[in-house]
Amino acid sequence: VVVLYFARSAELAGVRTESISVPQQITALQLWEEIVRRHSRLTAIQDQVVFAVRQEYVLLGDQLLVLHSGDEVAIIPPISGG
Amino acid sequence: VVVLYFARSAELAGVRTESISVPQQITALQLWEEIVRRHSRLTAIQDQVVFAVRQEYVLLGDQLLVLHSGDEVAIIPPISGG
Amino acid sequence: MNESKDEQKDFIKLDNEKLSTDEVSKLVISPCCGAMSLFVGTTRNNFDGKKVIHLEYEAYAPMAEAEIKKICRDIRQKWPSVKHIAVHHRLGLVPISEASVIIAISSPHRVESLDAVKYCINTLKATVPIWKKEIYEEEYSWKENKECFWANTEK
Amino acid sequence: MNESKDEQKDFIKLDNEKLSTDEVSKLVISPCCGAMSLFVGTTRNNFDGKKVIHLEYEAYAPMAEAEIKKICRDIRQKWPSVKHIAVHHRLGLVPISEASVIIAISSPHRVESLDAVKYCINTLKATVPIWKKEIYEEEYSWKENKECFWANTEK
Repeated sequence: VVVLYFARSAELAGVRTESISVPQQITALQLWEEIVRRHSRLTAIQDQVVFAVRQEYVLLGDQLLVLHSGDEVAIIPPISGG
Repeated sequence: VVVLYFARSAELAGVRTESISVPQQITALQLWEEIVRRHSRLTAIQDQVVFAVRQEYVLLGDQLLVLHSGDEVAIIPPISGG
Repeated sequence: MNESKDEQKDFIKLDNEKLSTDEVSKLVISPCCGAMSLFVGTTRNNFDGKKVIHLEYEAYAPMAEAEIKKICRDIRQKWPSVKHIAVHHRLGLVPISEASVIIAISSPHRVESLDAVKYCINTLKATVPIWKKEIYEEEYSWKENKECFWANTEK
Repeated sequence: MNESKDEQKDFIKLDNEKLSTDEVSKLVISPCCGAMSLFVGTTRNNFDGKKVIHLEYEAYAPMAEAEIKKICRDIRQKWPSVKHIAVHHRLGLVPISEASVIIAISSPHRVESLDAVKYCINTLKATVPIWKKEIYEEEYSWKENKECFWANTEK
Protein backbone atom coordinates (compact mmCIF):
# COMPACT_ATOMS: atom_id res chain seq x y z
CA VAL A 1 0.00 0.00 0.00
CA VAL A 2 0.98 3.63 -0.38
CA VAL A 3 1.24 5.44 2.94
CA LEU A 4 0.77 9.22 2.93
CA TYR A 5 1.97 11.37 5.81
CA PHE A 6 0.62 14.82 6.54
CA ALA A 7 1.42 17.73 8.83
CA ARG A 8 3.04 16.62 12.10
CA SER A 9 3.10 12.97 11.03
CA ALA A 10 5.15 13.91 7.95
CA GLU A 11 7.58 15.82 10.16
CA LEU A 12 7.92 12.90 12.57
CA ALA A 13 8.25 10.26 9.85
CA GLY A 14 10.59 12.45 7.81
CA VAL A 15 8.79 11.34 4.68
CA ARG A 16 5.59 12.35 2.91
CA THR A 17 4.84 9.20 1.01
CA GLU A 18 6.20 5.66 0.83
CA SER A 19 5.19 2.21 -0.32
CA ILE A 20 5.15 -0.57 2.22
CA SER A 21 4.18 -4.23 1.99
CA VAL A 22 1.64 -5.48 4.48
CA PRO A 23 -0.67 -8.50 4.64
CA GLN A 24 -3.77 -8.10 2.52
CA GLN A 25 -5.91 -8.47 5.64
CA ILE A 26 -4.72 -6.59 8.67
CA THR A 27 -6.39 -4.69 11.49
CA ALA A 28 -5.99 -0.94 11.59
CA LEU A 29 -4.06 -1.19 14.84
CA GLN A 30 -1.67 -3.78 13.38
CA LEU A 31 -1.07 -1.54 10.39
CA TRP A 32 -0.29 1.35 12.72
CA GLU A 33 2.18 -0.84 14.64
CA GLU A 34 3.85 -1.79 11.37
CA ILE A 35 4.17 1.88 10.45
CA VAL A 36 5.51 2.83 13.88
CA ARG A 37 8.13 0.06 13.52
CA ARG A 38 9.46 2.02 10.55
CA HIS A 39 9.11 5.47 12.12
CA SER A 40 9.32 5.18 15.88
CA ARG A 41 8.89 8.93 16.43
CA LEU A 42 5.26 8.51 15.36
CA THR A 43 4.46 7.07 18.81
CA ALA A 44 4.33 10.71 19.95
CA ILE A 45 0.96 11.12 18.19
CA GLN A 46 -0.29 7.56 18.72
CA ASP A 47 -3.42 8.54 20.64
CA GLN A 48 -4.42 11.43 18.41
CA VAL A 49 -4.26 10.07 14.94
CA VAL A 50 -6.65 8.29 12.59
CA PHE A 51 -6.21 6.68 9.18
CA ALA A 52 -7.89 7.49 5.95
CA VAL A 53 -8.08 4.27 3.93
CA ARG A 54 -9.00 4.94 0.33
CA GLN A 55 -10.04 8.42 1.53
CA GLU A 56 -12.42 7.18 4.25
CA TYR A 57 -11.67 7.72 7.93
CA VAL A 58 -10.76 4.62 9.95
CA LEU A 59 -9.95 4.60 13.67
CA LEU A 60 -6.85 2.76 14.92
CA GLY A 61 -8.73 -0.20 16.33
CA ASP A 62 -9.47 -3.83 15.66
CA GLN A 63 -11.33 -3.13 12.44
CA LEU A 64 -10.08 -5.47 9.71
CA LEU A 65 -8.79 -3.70 6.61
CA VAL A 66 -8.77 -5.43 3.24
CA LEU A 67 -6.01 -3.76 1.31
CA HIS A 68 -5.00 -4.02 -2.30
CA SER A 69 -1.77 -3.09 -3.95
CA GLY A 70 -1.72 0.65 -4.61
CA ASP A 71 -4.40 1.48 -2.04
CA GLU A 72 -3.80 4.77 -0.26
CA VAL A 73 -3.56 4.83 3.50
CA ALA A 74 -3.15 8.33 4.91
CA ILE A 75 -1.98 9.19 8.41
CA ILE A 76 -4.30 11.92 9.64
CA PRO A 77 -3.18 13.92 12.69
CA PRO A 78 -5.75 16.29 14.22
CA ILE A 79 -7.07 18.53 11.46
CA SER A 80 -7.09 22.31 11.59
CA GLY A 81 -8.59 23.60 8.37
CA GLY A 82 -10.90 26.59 8.09
CA VAL B 1 -45.31 69.83 13.69
CA VAL B 2 -43.81 68.51 10.47
CA VAL B 3 -45.53 65.35 9.24
CA LEU B 4 -43.50 63.01 7.01
CA TYR B 5 -45.22 60.41 4.84
CA PHE B 6 -43.46 57.32 3.52
CA ALA B 7 -44.18 54.50 1.09
CA ARG B 8 -47.90 53.65 0.88
CA SER B 9 -48.85 56.47 3.26
CA ALA B 10 -47.18 59.00 0.93
CA GLU B 11 -49.12 57.56 -2.01
CA LEU B 12 -52.42 57.73 -0.11
CA ALA B 13 -51.82 61.21 1.28
CA GLY B 14 -50.48 62.48 -2.04
CA VAL B 15 -47.82 64.38 -0.16
CA ARG B 16 -44.44 63.51 1.37
CA THR B 17 -44.15 66.25 3.95
CA GLU B 18 -46.36 68.99 5.36
CA SER B 19 -46.59 71.24 8.38
CA ILE B 20 -49.73 71.06 10.47
CA SER B 21 -50.80 72.81 13.64
CA VAL B 22 -51.93 70.64 16.51
CA PRO B 23 -52.30 71.14 20.26
CA GLN B 24 -49.00 70.89 22.11
CA GLN B 25 -50.39 67.98 24.11
CA ILE B 26 -52.33 65.42 22.16
CA THR B 27 -52.68 61.65 22.25
CA ALA B 28 -51.20 59.64 19.41
CA LEU B 29 -54.65 58.49 18.37
CA GLN B 30 -56.01 62.07 18.32
CA LEU B 31 -53.05 63.11 16.17
CA TRP B 32 -53.80 60.27 13.76
CA GLU B 33 -57.45 61.35 13.58
CA GLU B 34 -56.33 64.90 12.80
CA ILE B 35 -54.11 63.60 10.01
CA VAL B 36 -56.85 61.38 8.61
CA ARG B 37 -59.19 64.41 8.58
CA ARG B 38 -56.77 65.95 6.07
CA HIS B 39 -56.13 62.77 4.08
CA SER B 40 -59.13 60.49 4.35
CA ARG B 41 -57.55 57.80 2.15
CA LEU B 42 -55.16 57.04 5.00
CA THR B 43 -57.96 55.15 6.80
CA ALA B 44 -57.03 52.27 4.47
CA ILE B 45 -53.88 51.64 6.53
CA GLN B 46 -55.31 52.70 9.91
CA ASP B 47 -54.69 49.37 11.63
CA GLN B 48 -51.22 48.80 10.24
CA VAL B 49 -49.38 51.98 10.83
CA VAL B 50 -47.31 53.47 13.64
CA PHE B 51 -45.79 56.91 14.21
CA ALA B 52 -42.22 57.86 14.68
CA VAL B 53 -42.14 60.96 16.89
CA ARG B 54 -38.74 62.61 16.88
CA GLN B 55 -37.46 59.33 15.36
CA GLU B 56 -38.85 57.08 18.08
CA TYR B 57 -41.67 54.61 17.42
CA VAL B 58 -45.05 55.41 18.99
CA LEU B 59 -48.16 53.27 18.63
CA LEU B 60 -51.49 54.90 17.71
CA GLY B 61 -52.95 54.73 21.20
CA ASP B 62 -53.77 56.89 24.16
CA GLN B 63 -50.17 57.81 24.84
CA LEU B 64 -49.89 61.57 25.36
CA LEU B 65 -47.43 63.29 23.02
CA VAL B 66 -45.79 66.55 23.99
CA LEU B 67 -44.99 68.24 20.72
CA HIS B 68 -42.97 71.32 19.93
CA SER B 69 -42.93 73.42 16.86
CA GLY B 70 -40.76 71.80 14.20
CA ASP B 71 -40.91 68.32 15.77
CA GLU B 72 -40.97 65.55 13.18
CA VAL B 73 -43.82 63.06 13.20
CA ALA B 74 -43.42 60.33 10.60
CA ILE B 75 -46.16 58.01 9.36
CA ILE B 76 -44.64 54.54 9.27
CA PRO B 77 -46.48 51.87 7.28
CA PRO B 78 -45.20 48.29 7.62
CA ILE B 79 -41.50 48.27 6.89
CA SER B 80 -39.80 46.06 4.33
CA GLY B 81 -36.11 46.81 4.35
CA GLY B 82 -33.37 44.24 3.97
CA MET C 1 -1.60 42.73 20.84
CA ASN C 2 -2.13 46.44 20.41
CA GLU C 3 -4.29 45.79 17.38
CA SER C 4 -6.98 44.09 19.43
CA LYS C 5 -7.32 47.19 21.58
CA ASP C 6 -8.11 49.26 18.51
CA GLU C 7 -11.42 50.96 18.51
CA GLN C 8 -14.40 48.91 17.40
CA LYS C 9 -16.09 50.61 14.48
CA ASP C 10 -19.57 50.75 12.99
CA PHE C 11 -19.87 51.57 9.31
CA ILE C 12 -23.39 52.52 8.26
CA LYS C 13 -24.30 53.67 4.77
CA LEU C 14 -27.64 54.30 3.10
CA ASP C 15 -27.49 55.59 -0.45
CA ASN C 16 -28.27 54.89 -4.09
CA GLU C 17 -24.89 53.46 -5.03
CA LYS C 18 -24.38 49.88 -6.11
CA LEU C 19 -23.12 47.77 -3.20
CA SER C 20 -19.89 45.77 -3.24
CA THR C 21 -19.13 42.77 -1.03
CA ASP C 22 -15.41 43.38 -1.45
CA GLU C 23 -15.73 46.98 -0.28
CA VAL C 24 -17.84 46.04 2.73
CA SER C 25 -15.62 43.13 3.71
CA LYS C 26 -12.52 45.32 3.55
CA LEU C 27 -14.13 47.72 6.02
CA VAL C 28 -14.48 45.12 8.74
CA ILE C 29 -11.42 42.93 8.24
CA SER C 30 -8.97 43.16 11.12
CA PRO C 31 -5.63 41.45 11.78
CA CYS C 32 -6.81 40.44 15.26
CA CYS C 33 -9.91 38.71 13.88
CA GLY C 34 -10.05 35.20 12.51
CA ALA C 35 -13.61 35.42 11.26
CA MET C 36 -15.85 37.61 9.19
CA SER C 37 -19.43 36.79 8.30
CA LEU C 38 -21.51 38.50 5.67
CA PHE C 39 -25.13 38.56 4.66
CA VAL C 40 -26.12 39.87 1.26
CA GLY C 41 -29.77 40.49 0.46
CA THR C 42 -30.36 40.43 -3.28
CA THR C 43 -33.41 41.22 -5.41
CA ARG C 44 -35.31 38.16 -6.61
CA ASN C 45 -36.82 37.83 -10.05
CA ASN C 46 -40.13 36.46 -8.82
CA PHE C 47 -42.74 36.71 -6.12
CA ASP C 48 -45.79 34.45 -5.93
CA GLY C 49 -45.24 33.51 -9.56
CA LYS C 50 -45.15 37.15 -10.67
CA LYS C 51 -42.12 38.36 -12.57
CA VAL C 52 -40.35 41.16 -10.71
CA ILE C 53 -38.84 43.83 -13.00
CA HIS C 54 -36.95 45.68 -10.31
CA LEU C 55 -37.26 46.96 -6.76
CA GLU C 56 -37.36 50.42 -5.35
CA TYR C 57 -36.36 51.23 -1.79
CA GLU C 58 -37.07 54.35 0.21
CA ALA C 59 -36.04 55.15 3.77
CA TYR C 60 -36.69 57.56 6.57
CA ALA C 61 -32.96 57.98 6.38
CA PRO C 62 -31.94 59.71 9.63
CA MET C 63 -34.15 57.41 11.71
CA ALA C 64 -33.01 54.35 9.74
CA GLU C 65 -29.41 55.22 10.58
CA ALA C 66 -30.34 55.73 14.22
CA GLU C 67 -32.11 52.35 14.34
CA ILE C 68 -29.13 50.62 12.73
CA LYS C 69 -26.87 52.24 15.33
CA LYS C 70 -29.16 50.81 18.02
CA ILE C 71 -28.73 47.36 16.49
CA CYS C 72 -24.94 47.82 16.54
CA ARG C 73 -25.10 48.74 20.23
CA ASP C 74 -27.23 45.65 20.94
CA ILE C 75 -24.74 43.45 19.09
CA ARG C 76 -21.84 44.83 21.12
CA GLN C 77 -23.71 44.07 24.33
CA LYS C 78 -24.60 40.55 23.27
CA TRP C 79 -21.24 39.68 21.69
CA PRO C 80 -18.59 41.95 23.25
CA SER C 81 -15.79 40.38 21.21
CA VAL C 82 -17.31 41.61 17.93
CA LYS C 83 -14.84 43.95 16.26
CA HIS C 84 -16.24 45.90 13.31
CA ILE C 85 -19.79 46.06 11.96
CA ALA C 86 -20.74 47.32 8.51
CA VAL C 87 -24.33 47.75 7.32
CA HIS C 88 -24.83 49.14 3.82
CA HIS C 89 -28.37 49.45 2.49
CA ARG C 90 -29.03 50.59 -1.04
CA LEU C 91 -31.91 52.97 -1.75
CA GLY C 92 -33.76 53.87 -4.94
CA LEU C 93 -33.96 51.50 -7.86
CA VAL C 94 -32.24 48.11 -7.44
CA PRO C 95 -32.09 45.82 -10.51
CA ILE C 96 -32.62 42.05 -10.24
CA SER C 97 -29.70 40.09 -8.71
CA GLU C 98 -28.08 43.19 -7.28
CA ALA C 99 -27.62 43.62 -3.54
CA SER C 100 -30.09 45.70 -1.53
CA VAL C 101 -28.29 45.18 1.76
CA ILE C 102 -24.87 43.92 2.84
CA ILE C 103 -23.98 43.25 6.46
CA ALA C 104 -20.44 42.29 7.46
CA ILE C 105 -19.18 41.61 10.97
CA SER C 106 -15.72 40.57 12.15
CA SER C 107 -14.76 38.84 15.38
CA PRO C 108 -11.75 36.92 16.72
CA HIS C 109 -13.69 33.62 16.59
CA ARG C 110 -16.38 32.60 14.19
CA VAL C 111 -19.44 31.94 16.31
CA GLU C 112 -19.85 35.59 17.32
CA SER C 113 -19.70 36.96 13.78
CA LEU C 114 -22.07 34.27 12.47
CA ASP C 115 -24.65 34.80 15.19
CA ALA C 116 -24.32 38.58 15.14
CA VAL C 117 -24.94 38.75 11.38
CA LYS C 118 -28.10 36.69 11.76
CA TYR C 119 -29.29 38.88 14.61
CA CYS C 120 -28.46 42.01 12.63
CA ILE C 121 -30.48 41.13 9.52
CA ASN C 122 -33.41 39.78 11.58
CA THR C 123 -33.56 42.94 13.67
CA LEU C 124 -33.04 45.25 10.70
CA LYS C 125 -36.10 43.69 9.06
CA ALA C 126 -38.14 44.28 12.22
CA THR C 127 -37.13 47.80 13.19
CA VAL C 128 -35.41 49.89 10.52
CA PRO C 129 -37.76 52.26 8.64
CA ILE C 130 -37.02 51.27 5.05
CA TRP C 131 -39.65 50.32 2.48
CA LYS C 132 -39.47 48.10 -0.57
CA LYS C 133 -41.74 48.41 -3.58
CA GLU C 134 -41.70 45.44 -5.93
CA ILE C 135 -42.42 46.45 -9.49
CA TYR C 136 -43.99 43.71 -11.65
CA GLU C 137 -44.83 43.91 -15.33
CA GLU C 138 -48.21 45.59 -14.89
CA GLU C 139 -48.48 46.48 -11.22
CA TYR C 140 -46.46 47.03 -8.10
CA SER C 141 -46.68 46.15 -4.45
CA TRP C 142 -45.37 47.63 -1.22
CA LYS C 143 -43.82 44.75 0.67
CA GLU C 144 -44.18 44.09 4.40
CA ASN C 145 -41.59 42.21 6.42
CA LYS C 146 -43.14 39.44 8.46
CA GLU C 147 -40.86 40.63 11.28
CA CYS C 148 -42.68 44.01 11.36
CA PHE C 149 -45.03 43.72 14.32
CA TRP C 150 -47.54 46.32 13.14
CA ALA C 151 -48.02 44.73 9.72
CA ASN C 152 -51.28 42.87 9.16
CA THR C 153 -49.81 40.03 7.15
CA GLU C 154 -50.73 36.54 8.25
CA LYS C 155 -47.99 35.26 10.51
CA MET D 1 -39.78 30.79 -12.95
CA ASN D 2 -37.45 28.71 -15.09
CA GLU D 3 -34.49 30.13 -13.26
CA SER D 4 -35.40 28.42 -10.02
CA LYS D 5 -35.36 25.06 -11.78
CA ASP D 6 -31.77 25.63 -12.83
CA GLU D 7 -29.30 23.15 -11.58
CA GLN D 8 -27.94 23.67 -8.09
CA LYS D 9 -24.18 23.90 -8.21
CA ASP D 10 -21.29 23.21 -5.85
CA PHE D 11 -18.06 25.12 -6.41
CA ILE D 12 -15.10 23.65 -4.56
CA LYS D 13 -11.57 24.94 -4.91
CA LEU D 14 -8.39 24.20 -3.00
CA ASP D 15 -5.27 25.95 -4.19
CA ASN D 16 -2.56 28.47 -3.37
CA GLU D 17 -4.23 31.49 -4.94
CA LYS D 18 -5.38 34.48 -2.92
CA LEU D 19 -9.11 34.28 -2.23
CA SER D 20 -11.63 36.95 -3.22
CA THR D 21 -15.01 37.48 -1.59
CA ASP D 22 -16.28 39.16 -4.75
CA GLU D 23 -15.29 36.19 -6.89
CA VAL D 24 -16.87 33.67 -4.54
CA SER D 25 -20.06 35.68 -4.10
CA LYS D 26 -20.45 36.00 -7.87
CA LEU D 27 -20.33 32.22 -8.18
CA VAL D 28 -23.37 31.67 -5.99
CA ILE D 29 -25.54 34.67 -6.77
CA SER D 30 -28.76 33.73 -8.55
CA PRO D 31 -31.73 35.81 -9.76
CA CYS D 32 -34.14 33.45 -7.99
CA CYS D 33 -32.39 33.91 -4.64
CA GLY D 34 -32.96 36.75 -2.22
CA ALA D 35 -30.17 35.81 0.14
CA MET D 36 -26.53 34.94 0.16
CA SER D 37 -24.47 34.33 3.28
CA LEU D 38 -20.71 34.20 3.47
CA PHE D 39 -18.15 33.15 5.99
CA VAL D 40 -14.56 34.27 5.61
CA GLY D 41 -11.86 32.76 7.80
CA THR D 42 -8.87 35.07 8.05
CA THR D 43 -5.44 34.65 9.60
CA ARG D 44 -5.05 36.31 13.00
CA ASN D 45 -1.94 38.14 14.10
CA ASN D 46 -1.82 36.54 17.53
CA PHE D 47 -2.37 33.34 19.44
CA ASP D 48 -2.04 33.07 23.23
CA GLY D 49 -0.13 36.33 23.22
CA LYS D 50 2.35 35.08 20.62
CA LYS D 51 2.77 37.10 17.45
CA VAL D 52 1.85 35.08 14.38
CA ILE D 53 4.01 35.83 11.31
CA HIS D 54 1.96 33.83 8.84
CA LEU D 55 0.15 30.55 8.41
CA GLU D 56 0.80 27.59 6.22
CA TYR D 57 -1.92 25.18 5.15
CA GLU D 58 -1.56 21.73 3.68
CA ALA D 59 -4.28 19.33 2.61
CA TYR D 60 -4.89 15.75 1.61
CA ALA D 61 -6.40 17.39 -1.41
CA PRO D 62 -8.47 14.67 -3.13
CA MET D 63 -9.96 13.52 0.17
CA ALA D 64 -10.52 17.12 1.30
CA GLU D 65 -12.53 17.75 -1.86
CA ALA D 66 -14.48 14.54 -1.30
CA GLU D 67 -15.26 15.53 2.30
CA ILE D 68 -16.39 19.00 1.20
CA LYS D 69 -18.65 17.36 -1.38
CA LYS D 70 -20.15 15.27 1.42
CA ILE D 71 -20.86 18.47 3.36
CA CYS D 72 -22.56 19.94 0.29
CA ARG D 73 -24.74 16.83 0.01
CA ASP D 74 -25.65 17.10 3.71
CA ILE D 75 -26.57 20.76 3.28
CA ARG D 76 -28.86 19.97 0.34
CA GLN D 77 -30.61 17.34 2.44
CA LYS D 78 -31.04 19.62 5.43
CA TRP D 79 -31.97 22.75 3.45
CA PRO D 80 -33.37 21.64 0.07
CA SER D 81 -34.01 25.22 -1.03
CA VAL D 82 -30.29 26.06 -0.97
CA LYS D 83 -29.22 27.03 -4.47
CA HIS D 84 -25.45 27.29 -4.96
CA ILE D 85 -22.62 26.47 -2.56
CA ALA D 86 -19.03 27.65 -2.94
CA VAL D 87 -16.18 26.54 -0.69
CA HIS D 88 -12.74 27.91 -1.48
CA HIS D 89 -9.85 26.98 0.80
CA ARG D 90 -6.42 28.44 0.29
CA LEU D 91 -3.34 26.26 0.74
CA GLY D 92 0.32 27.06 1.27
CA LEU D 93 1.44 30.30 2.84
CA VAL D 94 -1.31 32.72 3.92
CA PRO D 95 -0.22 36.17 5.19
CA ILE D 96 -1.93 37.85 8.16
CA SER D 97 -5.42 39.27 7.46
CA GLU D 98 -5.82 37.31 4.26
CA ALA D 99 -8.56 34.74 3.86
CA SER D 100 -7.82 31.05 4.38
CA VAL D 101 -11.36 29.94 3.61
CA ILE D 102 -14.43 31.50 2.04
CA ILE D 103 -17.83 29.83 2.08
CA ALA D 104 -20.77 31.34 0.20
CA ILE D 105 -24.28 29.92 -0.03
CA SER D 106 -27.35 31.34 -1.77
CA SER D 107 -31.01 30.55 -1.10
CA PRO D 108 -34.37 32.13 -1.90
CA HIS D 109 -34.85 33.17 1.75
CA ARG D 110 -32.23 34.12 4.26
CA VAL D 111 -32.57 31.61 7.08
CA GLU D 112 -31.40 28.68 4.95
CA SER D 113 -28.26 30.38 3.69
CA LEU D 114 -27.37 31.68 7.17
CA ASP D 115 -27.83 28.32 8.86
CA ALA D 116 -26.18 26.38 6.04
CA VAL D 117 -23.05 28.57 6.13
CA LYS D 118 -22.72 28.00 9.87
CA TYR D 119 -23.17 24.25 9.43
CA CYS D 120 -20.68 24.23 6.56
CA ILE D 121 -17.82 25.90 8.44
CA ASN D 122 -18.49 23.90 11.63
CA THR D 123 -18.46 20.61 9.72
CA LEU D 124 -15.48 21.58 7.59
CA LYS D 125 -13.48 22.15 10.77
CA ALA D 126 -14.48 18.72 12.06
CA THR D 127 -14.06 16.53 8.99
CA VAL D 128 -11.99 17.99 6.15
CA PRO D 129 -8.34 16.84 6.14
CA ILE D 130 -6.55 20.18 6.04
CA TRP D 131 -3.81 21.25 8.44
CA LYS D 132 -2.72 24.66 9.63
CA LYS D 133 0.74 25.49 10.90
CA GLU D 134 1.06 28.78 12.75
CA ILE D 135 4.47 30.31 12.35
CA TYR D 136 5.54 32.57 15.24
CA GLU D 137 8.73 34.56 15.48
CA GLU D 138 10.89 31.75 16.84
CA GLU D 139 8.78 28.63 16.66
CA TYR D 140 5.75 27.12 15.02
CA SER D 141 2.78 25.03 16.00
CA TRP D 142 0.47 22.63 14.22
CA LYS D 143 -3.02 23.68 15.17
CA GLU D 144 -5.88 21.35 16.11
CA ASN D 145 -9.53 22.24 15.62
CA LYS D 146 -11.54 21.68 18.77
CA GLU D 147 -14.16 20.15 16.44
CA CYS D 148 -11.74 17.34 15.50
CA PHE D 149 -12.87 14.39 17.62
CA TRP D 150 -9.53 12.56 17.60
CA ALA D 151 -7.55 15.55 18.83
CA ASN D 152 -6.37 15.45 22.43
CA THR D 153 -6.95 19.11 23.17
CA GLU D 154 -8.90 19.91 26.30
CA LYS D 155 -12.51 20.41 25.29
